[in-house]
Amino acid sequence: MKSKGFMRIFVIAIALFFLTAAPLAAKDKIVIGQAISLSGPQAAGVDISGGKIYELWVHEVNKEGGIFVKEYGKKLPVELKRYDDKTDIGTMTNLLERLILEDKVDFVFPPWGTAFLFAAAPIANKYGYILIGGPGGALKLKELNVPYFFQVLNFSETQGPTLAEIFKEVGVKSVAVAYRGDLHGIEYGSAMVPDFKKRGIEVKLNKSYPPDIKDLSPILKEAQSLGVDAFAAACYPPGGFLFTGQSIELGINFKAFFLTVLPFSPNAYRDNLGVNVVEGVMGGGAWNAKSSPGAKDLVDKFVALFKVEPDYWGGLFYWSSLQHFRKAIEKAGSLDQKKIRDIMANEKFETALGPFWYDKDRYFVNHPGEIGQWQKGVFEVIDPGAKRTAPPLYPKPAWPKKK
Amino acid sequence: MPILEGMRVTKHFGGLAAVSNVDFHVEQGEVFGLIGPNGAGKTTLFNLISAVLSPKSGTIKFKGVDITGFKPYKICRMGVARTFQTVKVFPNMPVFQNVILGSYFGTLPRMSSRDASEKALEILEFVGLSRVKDTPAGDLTLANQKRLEVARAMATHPDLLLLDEIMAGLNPTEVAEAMEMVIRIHNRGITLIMIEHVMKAVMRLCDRIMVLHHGQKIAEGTPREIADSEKVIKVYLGEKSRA
Amino acid sequence: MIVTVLDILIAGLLMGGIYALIAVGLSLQYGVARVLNIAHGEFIMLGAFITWSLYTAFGIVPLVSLAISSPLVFTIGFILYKTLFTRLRISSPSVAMFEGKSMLACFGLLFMIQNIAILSWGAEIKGYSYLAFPVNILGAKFAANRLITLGFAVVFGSAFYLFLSRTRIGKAIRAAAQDAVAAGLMGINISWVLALCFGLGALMAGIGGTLISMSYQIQPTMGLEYTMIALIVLVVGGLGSIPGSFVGGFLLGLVGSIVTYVQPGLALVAYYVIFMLLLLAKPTGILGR
Amino acid sequence: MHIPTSNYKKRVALGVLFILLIVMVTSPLYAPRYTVILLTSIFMFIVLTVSWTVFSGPTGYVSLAPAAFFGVGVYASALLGFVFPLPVVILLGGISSSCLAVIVGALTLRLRGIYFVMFTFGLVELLLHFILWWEVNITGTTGRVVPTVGNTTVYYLMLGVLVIVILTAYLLNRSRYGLALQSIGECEEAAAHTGVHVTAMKISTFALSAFFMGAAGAIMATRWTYIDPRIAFNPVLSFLPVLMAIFGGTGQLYGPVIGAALFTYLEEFLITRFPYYYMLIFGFIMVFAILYLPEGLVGMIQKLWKRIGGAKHADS
Repeated sequence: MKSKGFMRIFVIAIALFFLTAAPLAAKDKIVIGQAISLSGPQAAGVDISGGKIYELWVHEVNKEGGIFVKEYGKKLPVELKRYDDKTDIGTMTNLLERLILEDKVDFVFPPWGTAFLFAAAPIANKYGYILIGGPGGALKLKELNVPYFFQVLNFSETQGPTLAEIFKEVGVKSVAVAYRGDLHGIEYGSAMVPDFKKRGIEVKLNKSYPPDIKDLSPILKEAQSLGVDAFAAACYPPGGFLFTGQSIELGINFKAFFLTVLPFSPNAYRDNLGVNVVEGVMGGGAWNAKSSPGAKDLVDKFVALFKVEPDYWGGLFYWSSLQHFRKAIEKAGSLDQKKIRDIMANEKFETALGPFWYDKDRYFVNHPGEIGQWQKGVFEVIDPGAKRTAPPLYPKPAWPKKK
Repeated sequence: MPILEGMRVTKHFGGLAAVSNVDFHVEQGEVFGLIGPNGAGKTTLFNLISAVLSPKSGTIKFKGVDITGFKPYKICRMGVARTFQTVKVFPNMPVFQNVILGSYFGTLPRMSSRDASEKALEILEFVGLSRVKDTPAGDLTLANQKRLEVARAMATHPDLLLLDEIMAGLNPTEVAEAMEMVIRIHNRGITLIMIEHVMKAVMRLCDRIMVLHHGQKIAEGTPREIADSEKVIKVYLGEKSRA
Repeated sequence: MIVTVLDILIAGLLMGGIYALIAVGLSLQYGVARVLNIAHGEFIMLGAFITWSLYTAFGIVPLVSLAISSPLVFTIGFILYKTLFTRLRISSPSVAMFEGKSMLACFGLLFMIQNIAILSWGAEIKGYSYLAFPVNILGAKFAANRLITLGFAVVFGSAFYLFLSRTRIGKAIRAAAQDAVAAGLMGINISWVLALCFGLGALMAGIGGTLISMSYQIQPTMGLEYTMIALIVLVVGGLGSIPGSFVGGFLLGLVGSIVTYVQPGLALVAYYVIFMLLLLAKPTGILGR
Repeated sequence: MHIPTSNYKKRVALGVLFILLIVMVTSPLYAPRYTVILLTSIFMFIVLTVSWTVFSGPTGYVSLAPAAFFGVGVYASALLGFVFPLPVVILLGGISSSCLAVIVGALTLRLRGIYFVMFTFGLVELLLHFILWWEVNITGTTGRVVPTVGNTTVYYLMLGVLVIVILTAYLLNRSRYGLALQSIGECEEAAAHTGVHVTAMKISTFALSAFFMGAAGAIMATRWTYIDPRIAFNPVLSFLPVLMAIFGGTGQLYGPVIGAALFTYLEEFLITRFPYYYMLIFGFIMVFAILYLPEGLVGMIQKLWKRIGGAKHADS
């Protein structure tokens, strides 16, 4: 091992030589790099959840002239430098390191999706770059204790019990669970089932399906024949559309209909299928314009720039995490990642969703909501307790007959 | 003990009996002719010997060993080499490499590449292809490609060489050269079985001849006996007897 | 019990209809024009997106919009063959060489078409609901739009088969399929016929895309899955045999439906197991030559 | 290959190769750190392309199986990574890929042409979906965490595999086995009758090429921390080596090397300059290359070389 140690010192010596030799370039802007899926299967997911929030934040920050950094005594505008990782994890890891090492960006934004977050977290951490998690997340991420990684989005750990609680409250007696054959599906599937059982709700069906299957009617028909009150599926958009579309086509109605990833998207789900069609559908989330004044402000800004409403699951989470991140930079007064990281890990700041802080595992916990339900075109938060913006609608109205 | 023996060799393609119950034997050092009209089963018999096809019934013995069912490469390594009716060379490989392949994988145990290339050059000299040794085999004339096939077969250092119509499609001078080469091969002590339609060559070169017709052996004997045999003439020339 | 059997049977046929249609298209492109079109799925995607635009922007009902989308996709296929593949065909010494090269060229096309689709329609998932109501058949319920899809797949499939076996152009195409060179000698303008076949193959893909867009959501990356299924059906039915692809499509649909009922996880595994067993046992497929 | 090139040409080639090797071995010491990562990717694709050409070049069997063998290597890393030291894992990854290749080879190598191509591509999809089903329903997970290693270690491991695969390809090409492989490609029946054990030769070479693909997979997995069947068995990895080999030209050994290196760099160059148009440009270049570079880059270079060199270089 000694020779490797020597080589590393030798390399740092060389690097320092080059760094000090070059005059400290006058800093005129903050460059944030992001390797994200602009093509390939995940591109649709990027578009539905989270992708635009980063663009909006940069747009709004630059409207105010940039972020004030005491070290440079002025506001620095922000530039977002994006690369397409083609939904390929190998390309993503290369491009992320290229942004850090070659393009020498100041900060990095996260790639899309759980598996990609898994790969990106240790790499960013290795180079001492803060990585605020975007869409995606799983219990397994906790096993990687990487100090520079902050998990923002909520997932099965908190949404499972809340959904079970809602089902118990409205009197659901039996449920059918279907889950996609991947990490997301398994974690949600295995989280929801024990939560239902703890509350005396009978799980009559618990089946996995392959991610790119073309026909899910067998599962729906089996659930219908079992006469369950509720149907809960841990799915991604393709599976979500199939479950919804096929239950409409087959006239299969459950008293409660829950999909993890899809209902939260106003343009992909509500606008594609129609407000009265999605009435009563529950989904992972959740927030809406009523959650807080800051939330309303986010919706208005988002609609102004993109002419569509933001995603009502992670939108407010990521937006607030970036506000928190900005306040940490302003407090640190410099672009030094170590200093900013320490502030982020320990400080609480006022953000769009209200007070925002990370727990000791650097997990964001003050979620604006866990489960949402479409009621008259609004994605109401129906969690029991203070966060609720409207009582759960149960039983769900039948799918409207539409010629 | 004959170098090659066939007992009741039979092969059917669908209903047609391509080769049925043929017994034959070839002595060491002999030039054995195999003649008969088209479709008589000559090439099928060759394919049975070299294991391109496996016989329906009957056995084939080489040097007393029953080789029915062996894989072609194994039979080659035991000392049986052949050429093909439709010539099969390695077109994009230079002539030299076509031949050296034989010496690498033939009967002789592990040959060093130096010995192998020496042997290949010697054989190329023997068949008269030395000056085109670097030309891709595909660019050769038909006659030269047939010689190349013989050279490749010789390079495997065989004891028995099956020649399948090496004179077909050649002009008179090329036929003469081919006959002269066969004699020189024979003088090296290699047993030969020749399928040939060029009667002049068969009559002059062969020690014994077997005649096949509709898959059956109808005659066997010295060239003189075969030339005079009523049955053979009838098969070849129909009713009218040859002058 | 009967209902479940009926369920599986009809669900299988519904899927099979789409599979048959896209497989017939590919079988035409490969069987006749000797182009193993890896970008076949991209033509399906084009058909789907054109139908989506016509329906959401101008309210033209999918089956009517076929009259616009099909000729469009056909022309793209025809021109592509005339320019790119004809040149490739001329410059390749052997058919095997041409098959290899055209397959790789199709891979390039796949990238290009997908990128153009993302640029013009964006990457997000799109969809529309049309005839999305249940129809009751002997006690089992099925979606109307899927039944229409099956109906259209059968109509187009058989109409196309009649076209091939009855009309003069159809005979010319089949002759070209047997032996392009010989057909050429018989006075058939080969490069025109082959381009026609490639265009017709693309047309079938476009129709397949329209029918798929009626029951599923669409996105620019949807193509490759359907190309894989078409390839499987091609082998199951027998390479280059149009009726083979038609039968193979329904067969695969049925198998998929049965396996999905028993163990949904294994549906796609089953496809590939059949595909590979058939390749080993009978490469020429059920009705292959 | 057997025609003794003039000694002068050989010495120059060896010299250049040696210098190149020295540069590669020392580059992590001075080159910018991202270049080391980019070189690792380039090395990976060279390993995949050269090992693909070792089998498919001479025999003419177009195999779309690289993604399957690569994926087996990735899973070897994921399953054994915490149990054995990395070099052992890489060896085991290679060996398990070779075993798969022997089974697949024995089953399919009598298939020819398009059927073999389809079978090998079907193999990738079958493994992907089967392992997905197995992980979800039997082991209850789909993703697996892989022990990560420093970039420099990954670089040197991949460089090691690269040197070995090029050496193997070079020696095989010059050996009697290389000649036998080419003869199988030219006319299998004639080769069999010249004493070449055709089946054994095909299967063993197919297994040899699979070994390096498995090894490459085991190494690259350590860069990704987390893998699942869809990441491990990426069908694109089956197409790229074929494209790179054709792009470079399968005639000479350095054809696939140049093809893979240029192709990877081109993709990197395009993807960072045109995030939204890269696929369009990339696809166009591919189609252009197939149309106008029939023998690939190397073929073109040789033609140019002959034209520049004039009569001097043309064979007598």
